[in-house]
Amino acid sequence: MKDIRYIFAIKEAMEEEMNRDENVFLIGEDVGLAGGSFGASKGLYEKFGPERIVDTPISELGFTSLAAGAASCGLRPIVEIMFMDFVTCCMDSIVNQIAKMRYMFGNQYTLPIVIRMPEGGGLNAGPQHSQCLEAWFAHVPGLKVVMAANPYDVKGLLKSAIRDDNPVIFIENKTLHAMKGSIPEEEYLVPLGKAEVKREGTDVTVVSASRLVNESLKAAETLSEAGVNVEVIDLMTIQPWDRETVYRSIGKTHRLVVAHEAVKQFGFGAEIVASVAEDILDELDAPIGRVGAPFVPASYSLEKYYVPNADDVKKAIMSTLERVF
Amino acid sequence: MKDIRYIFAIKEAMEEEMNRDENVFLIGEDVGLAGGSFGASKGLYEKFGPERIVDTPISELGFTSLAAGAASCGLRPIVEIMFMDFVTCCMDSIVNQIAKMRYMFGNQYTLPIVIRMPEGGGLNAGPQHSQCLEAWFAHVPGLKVVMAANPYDVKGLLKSAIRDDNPVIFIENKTLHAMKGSIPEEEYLVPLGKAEVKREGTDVTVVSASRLVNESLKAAETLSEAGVNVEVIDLMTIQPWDRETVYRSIGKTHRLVVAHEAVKQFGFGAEIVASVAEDILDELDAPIGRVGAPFVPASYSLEKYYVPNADDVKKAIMSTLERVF
Amino acid sequence: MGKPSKETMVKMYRTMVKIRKAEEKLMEVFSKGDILGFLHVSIGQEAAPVGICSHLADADYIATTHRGHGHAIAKGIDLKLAMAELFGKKDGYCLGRSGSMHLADKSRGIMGANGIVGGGIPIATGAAFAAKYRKTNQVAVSTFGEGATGEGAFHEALNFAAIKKLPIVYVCENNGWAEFSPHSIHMSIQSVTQRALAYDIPAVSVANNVLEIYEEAGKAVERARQGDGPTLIEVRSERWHGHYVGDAQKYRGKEKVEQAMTKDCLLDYEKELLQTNTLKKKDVEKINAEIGAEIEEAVNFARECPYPEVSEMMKGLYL
Amino acid sequence: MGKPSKETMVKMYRTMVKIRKAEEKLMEVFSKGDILGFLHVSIGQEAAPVGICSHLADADYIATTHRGHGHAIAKGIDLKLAMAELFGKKDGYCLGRSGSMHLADKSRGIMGANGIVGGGIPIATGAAFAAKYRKTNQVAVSTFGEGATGEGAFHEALNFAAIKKLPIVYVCENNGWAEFSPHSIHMSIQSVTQRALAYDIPAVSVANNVLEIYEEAGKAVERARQGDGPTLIEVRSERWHGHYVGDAQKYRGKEKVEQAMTKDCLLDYEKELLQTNTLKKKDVEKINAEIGAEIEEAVNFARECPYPEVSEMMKGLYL
Ligand SMILES: Cc1ncc(C[n+]2csc(CCOP(=O)(O)OP(=O)(O)O)c2C)c(N)n1
Ligand SMILES: Cc1ncc(C[n+]2csc(CCOP(=O)(O)OP(=O)(O)O)c2C)c(N)n1
Ligand SMILES: [Mg+2]
Ligand SMILES: [Mg+2]
Repeated sequence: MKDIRYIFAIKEAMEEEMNRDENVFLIGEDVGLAGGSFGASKGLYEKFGPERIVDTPISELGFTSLAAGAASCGLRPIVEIMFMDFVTCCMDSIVNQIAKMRYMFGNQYTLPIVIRMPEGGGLNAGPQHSQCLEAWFAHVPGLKVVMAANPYDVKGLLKSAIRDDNPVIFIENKTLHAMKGSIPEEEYLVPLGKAEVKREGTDVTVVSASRLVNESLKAAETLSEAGVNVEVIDLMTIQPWDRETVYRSIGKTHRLVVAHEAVKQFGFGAEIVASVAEDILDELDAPIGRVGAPFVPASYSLEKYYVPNADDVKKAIMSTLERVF
Repeated sequence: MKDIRYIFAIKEAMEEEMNRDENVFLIGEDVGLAGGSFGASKGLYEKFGPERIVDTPISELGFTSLAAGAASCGLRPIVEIMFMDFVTCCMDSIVNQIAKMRYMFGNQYTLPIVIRMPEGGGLNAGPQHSQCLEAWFAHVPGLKVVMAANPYDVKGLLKSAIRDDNPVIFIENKTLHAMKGSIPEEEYLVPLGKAEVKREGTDVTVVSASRLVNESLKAAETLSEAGVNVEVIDLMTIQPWDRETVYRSIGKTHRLVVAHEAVKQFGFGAEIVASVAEDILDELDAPIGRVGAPFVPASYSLEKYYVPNADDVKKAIMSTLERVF
Repeated sequence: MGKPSKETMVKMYRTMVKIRKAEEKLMEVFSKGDILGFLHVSIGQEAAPVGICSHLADADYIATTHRGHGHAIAKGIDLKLAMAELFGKKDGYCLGRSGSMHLADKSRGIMGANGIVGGGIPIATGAAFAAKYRKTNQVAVSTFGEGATGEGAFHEALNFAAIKKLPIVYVCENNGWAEFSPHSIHMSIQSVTQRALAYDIPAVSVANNVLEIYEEAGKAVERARQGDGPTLIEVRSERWHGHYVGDAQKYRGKEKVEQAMTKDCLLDYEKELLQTNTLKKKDVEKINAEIGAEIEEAVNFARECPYPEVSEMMKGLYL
Repeated sequence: MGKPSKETMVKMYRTMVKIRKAEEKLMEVFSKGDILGFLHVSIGQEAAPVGICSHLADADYIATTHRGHGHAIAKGIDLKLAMAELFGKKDGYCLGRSGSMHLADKSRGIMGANGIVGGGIPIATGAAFAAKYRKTNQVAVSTFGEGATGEGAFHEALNFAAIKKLPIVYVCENNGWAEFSPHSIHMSIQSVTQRALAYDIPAVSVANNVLEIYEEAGKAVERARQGDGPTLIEVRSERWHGHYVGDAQKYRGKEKVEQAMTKDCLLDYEKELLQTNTLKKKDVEKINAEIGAEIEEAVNFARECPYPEVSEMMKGLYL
C-alpha cells in the first residue's frame, strides 16, 4: 500500500491505462504543457507527447464532439472539462451525439469516452465555478455517471471507466483533489454500477456520492457517540445505480436519508427516493431526509454556508429518526 | 369564447404582449420571414417588422446570450428554440448567464426573458428531435419552468411569462400545437407558480404537466367507468411548483401517481415524489406510481410505443390502487 | 489529380442518377405516408457528394447532415439497408430506430447524418484526428450547408483542424437557403470561403458542376492525405425543393423555385457526356433503367421488411 | 477624432495608474488571504481598457471577462464598492455573492465580468442590439482575450453583429497566453484580426500603446455610433503575471516573464507625458500619491464592511 492524493490517483489511472492501451488519449484545455489546471495530468505530456496528451483551444464543444468522432473510429478518448460548469458549453456533444450514437446508429458504433470534470465548491470560486450537475446526465439514456469519494475509489473507478465501452461522465470533486488515501501498489479496479456500503449500521441508511459520502461518514461517527447506528452507502455510479444495495440496506434500517452537494431540488437524491417510494415504500418507517445545497446559485463569500456538510447530514438523520410513521 | 388552436394561442399571446409593451420582441431561427418553424409567429413579421421579429443565423448560443444582454438593458426578449433538443447548444447562456445574472450581480439586473421551446414526440422525428428536458432546468436556481397542456393555458401562461420579471423556460409540446380549445375573446392571464386541479377525484392523485395531463384526463375518464375516482393535477409551473395544491390533494386521496413524457428516471416526477416522501409521507397509503418514457433514446419507427400515453397512466393508477401499505 | 478516367466519369454519372432517382422515389413514398418523420432531399445538389466521394475509399470517413442521402449513396451505402432504415424497418442500418436524419454505415466510413445542424463537423474532425493519431492515410470529409457555418461547432472544429493540420476536407454546400431563410439572414459575406480566412485554411468556391467539384476535391483530398491539412470547398448549388418534403415554400415564391430547377447538374453532366461521346444515348438509357430497377428493388425490400419488435427498443443501450 | 485633449490625456494617465495600483494592492491582499477565490490581474495591459473607455459615456455598455478589473475601473466603477465585492462584503456591487469574476455596475453600463470564457461576447452584442432597437446612440464594447476567440460564442456573436450592423466594438486583448498555453495552441493565424474576415468586419491590430489604442478605438466607437456596424480591435500586449495570482508559471520560464515586464505601457505613457511636458514630474508624483490614497481608502472601506448575513443568501433569487 501507498499513500496518494486523489488528484495523483487520477493521474495514475490515466497513465496506467495509457500504457496498457495505445488508443487511450487525453484531450482538453491545458492538459498538456501545463499538466492540467488541477494537475491531473502532470508529467503525462513529457511521457506521452503532444499526440496523446492534447492541448486544445478553448472550445469545449469542439473537442468533446471531436472525441466522439475519434471514438467512433476506434480510439478511447479521455476528455477533461476544466470545471463542470463549462460542460454547459458542450451539452450538445454529450447529450445529442455521444449518449445516442451507439443506440441511434443501430449499435454499429461504440463510444468508449470518459469525460472527466470536477464539480462543487471549496475554492470560493463563486456561482459559475461551483456547480454540481450530475442529475442532468443521469437523466440522459446512454451515459454512465460516476462519482468518486476518495483516492482509492477514484483510481479504480477511473480505470474501469476508461476500459468501459460506454460513454462515462466521470465527476470529481475539487475539494477532494488534495485528499490523501491509501491504495495498493499493484493494479486494481473498482467496478462501475456497484454501490458500496462504506459503513454498516442499523438505524438509518444514508445514500450519497462523492464528497458527501465523506461528510456522511463524519456525521455517522458523531452520531455513533450518541448511540445512533448509521449505514452509509456510496453509490459511486449514479447511472445506472445499484438498486439492490440500496434496497437491501433500507430493508434493514427502514429509514432513508439522501445526501449530495448539488442543490437539493431535482437532484439525484430525488430519483433514489422516488424509486424507493415506487418499489419498497412499505419498508420505510419514517419520512425520508434530504441533504443538498439551497436553491440559489453558489455563493462566493458565503460558500461555507452554501455547501452542505456533515452537520447538515447529521441534522437530516436526526430529523428522520425523530419521526415515525 | 372562441375556438383556437394551441399554436395560434401562442401567437395571440405574443402578439398581445407585443402590442402592450414595445420592449417585447421575438428572436430565433426562421421566426420572421417564415413565421416560425411550427407557425407560432405567423403574421407577426408583417405586423411588427424585422426589428421586433428577428430572424437569426443558426446559432442558439449566440442569440440566447444576446437576449440576456438585451434584457439586461431593459428589453423583454422572447427566444424561440426550434426544438427543445437544440437547447443543448445554449445551456451556457441559460444556466451560467441568464439564470444567474440577477442573483450573481446582487440584484442589479432583471432578466425578463421567455425561452420558448417545443418538446416531445409526435412527429416520429427520432432521437435528436423528441426529447423532454424540463428536469434539467428545474434543477437550476433562477429559472422558472412552465408547461402548458391546452390552448387556454398556453395563452394565459405565456402572457404571464412575458410579463414576469424572471427568466422563464416555456415548454410547449409538439403534438399539442394542433390541439383545439376554447378561450375567451377578452384578455386573460393564467398565473405562474400555481397548479390546477383539472379533474376532482377521491381515490388517487395524478400529478402531471403538458401533454400527459390530457392523457391522464383520458385515463381518468376510462377509469371512472370502472368506478375509480381520479384527481388530476396539472402543475403548469414545474419550478417553482405548487406544493400546496399537490399536498392538499394527496391529503385527500392518499395515493400518488406522477406522469410525464420525459424519460421516467431522474424526471421531474422524481422531485414531486421525493418532496412528498420528505414532507407528508404518512399521507400515502400505497407505493407511488410513475409514468415516463423508457430509458432509451426516442425511437423513430417505434415512437408510438416509446411515448407514454393514457394507457400507461391507467396502468400506473391501477397498480397503485391494487397495492396497500 | 487531373481529369477523371472514362470509367470514373461513367461511375459518377451512375451515382448521380442513383441519388436523383432514389430521392425522387423517396418523395413519392413519403407523400404516401410510407416514410415518417422528416425527409430532406438534395435533388439538384447531386454533384457535390459525387464529385467528392469519387476520391474516397471505403476506409475514408464522411460525416454529413440532415440532407445526407446523397453523400451516403456516393460513399457506397447499401441501398436496400438504407431504404429499410428510411422505412423504419428492422433490417435498416439503425435497426429502424432513427430514420433519414441518422443514416450511418460503419463498414463504409459513413459516420452518420446528423439531426443537429453543425453537429457533424467536429465529429468528422475527430475522425481526421483518429487517422492522424494512427498514422493511417485515411481522410475525413465533413459536409454541411451554409446555414451550419453560423454555429459555434463549425468555428471550433475548423480552428482545431487548422492548428493540428488534420487530414480533412470541409465541404459546404451553399444551396442558398437554410430552412426558410436565405443566405443574407445567415451571413454578411458573399462566399463561405471567407470563413476559412479566420483559420488560414485554403478555400475554394466552385459551381455546381461535378467535374469542377471533382477536380477541386481531388486537390483537397490529396492535400489532406499528404499531411498538409484541411481545405474548405464551397459548392454553389440551389435547392430545388422545399427544406423538407411537404414544405410549401411560401417564403420563396414559385418563380424562384422554377428558376432553381432550370439549373440541373445532372442534366448538364449527361449532356457533357453525350457531347464528348463518353456515353451514348442508349448507355444513358440503360443506366437509368438499371438504376430505376435497383431502386425499385430496394424499396420493395424495405416495404417487405418487418418493423422492429417493441421488445427490441430496450436493447443495446449499453454495451 | 484626432488626438486626445490634454485633459483627456491626464485623465487617461490617472486611470492607468489607478488600475495598476489597485491590482498591485489586490495581489497583496489576496496573498494575505483577505480575498478568496480566483484573482486575475491585468497588470501590463492597462492601456487597452483606458484607451477604449475614454470614448464611452456612462450610458454606453461594456461586458468583460475574468480579467476585468481594468475595464471596470476605466468605465468608472466606484472603487470602494468594487473592493467590497472583491472582499466578499455586504456592500459590494454583488452583495458579496460573486467576487472578482463577476464585477458589475449597472449604473455605469458595466454589464459584468464573466467566469465563462467567451460568455460576455454575445451578451455585449445583446446590449448593442438593445441600443439599436431603441434607437439610442449608445455603443457597446466587448472585451476578451485571444483564447476566447476559440469559443463558438465569439463566432456566433460576431456573425450576428455583422449581419445586423450593430453598434459594438470588439476588443481582443491578445496577451500571448490563455491560462497556461501560448497563442500557438489556440490558433493557426498570426493576428486575431484575421478572424474578422469571416464576417466582413473591419479590424485593426494595435500595439500596447494607450494613444494608439485611443485613436483606433475612437474610430471604431464613432463607426458604431454612426450606425456603420462593428469593428474588431486587437491589442497586442503581454501578460506580466501568472494567469491568476498564485500561478507559478512553470510553463513559461522566468526569462519570458522578465522580458514581458520590460514592456510597460504605463511607464511608456508616463515618459511620453513628461517628455511632451503634458505633465511635470511633480504632477506625476501627486497623481500617484492621490491614487494611492484612494486605493488605501477603498481597501479600508472593504475591510471594515461586514460580510453578508447567511440569511441574505436566500434572498432575491426571483423578483
Ligand atoms: C442546432 C440546430 N438548430 C436548428 C436546427 C433546425 N434546422 C434543421 S436544418 C436547418 C437549416 C440548415 O441549413 P443549411 O446548413 O444551409 O443546410 P441545408 O438544409 O440547406 O442543406 C435548420 C435551421 C437543427 N436541426 N439543429
Ligand atoms: C468556457 C470556459 N472554458 C474554460 C475556462 C477556463 N479559463 C479561464 S480563463 C482561461 C483563459 C482565457 O484566455 P484569454 O481569453 O486569452 O484571456 P486572458 O486570461 O489571457 O486574459 C480559461 C481557459 C472558462 N473560464 N470558461
Ligand atoms: Mg443551405
Ligand atoms: Mg490571453
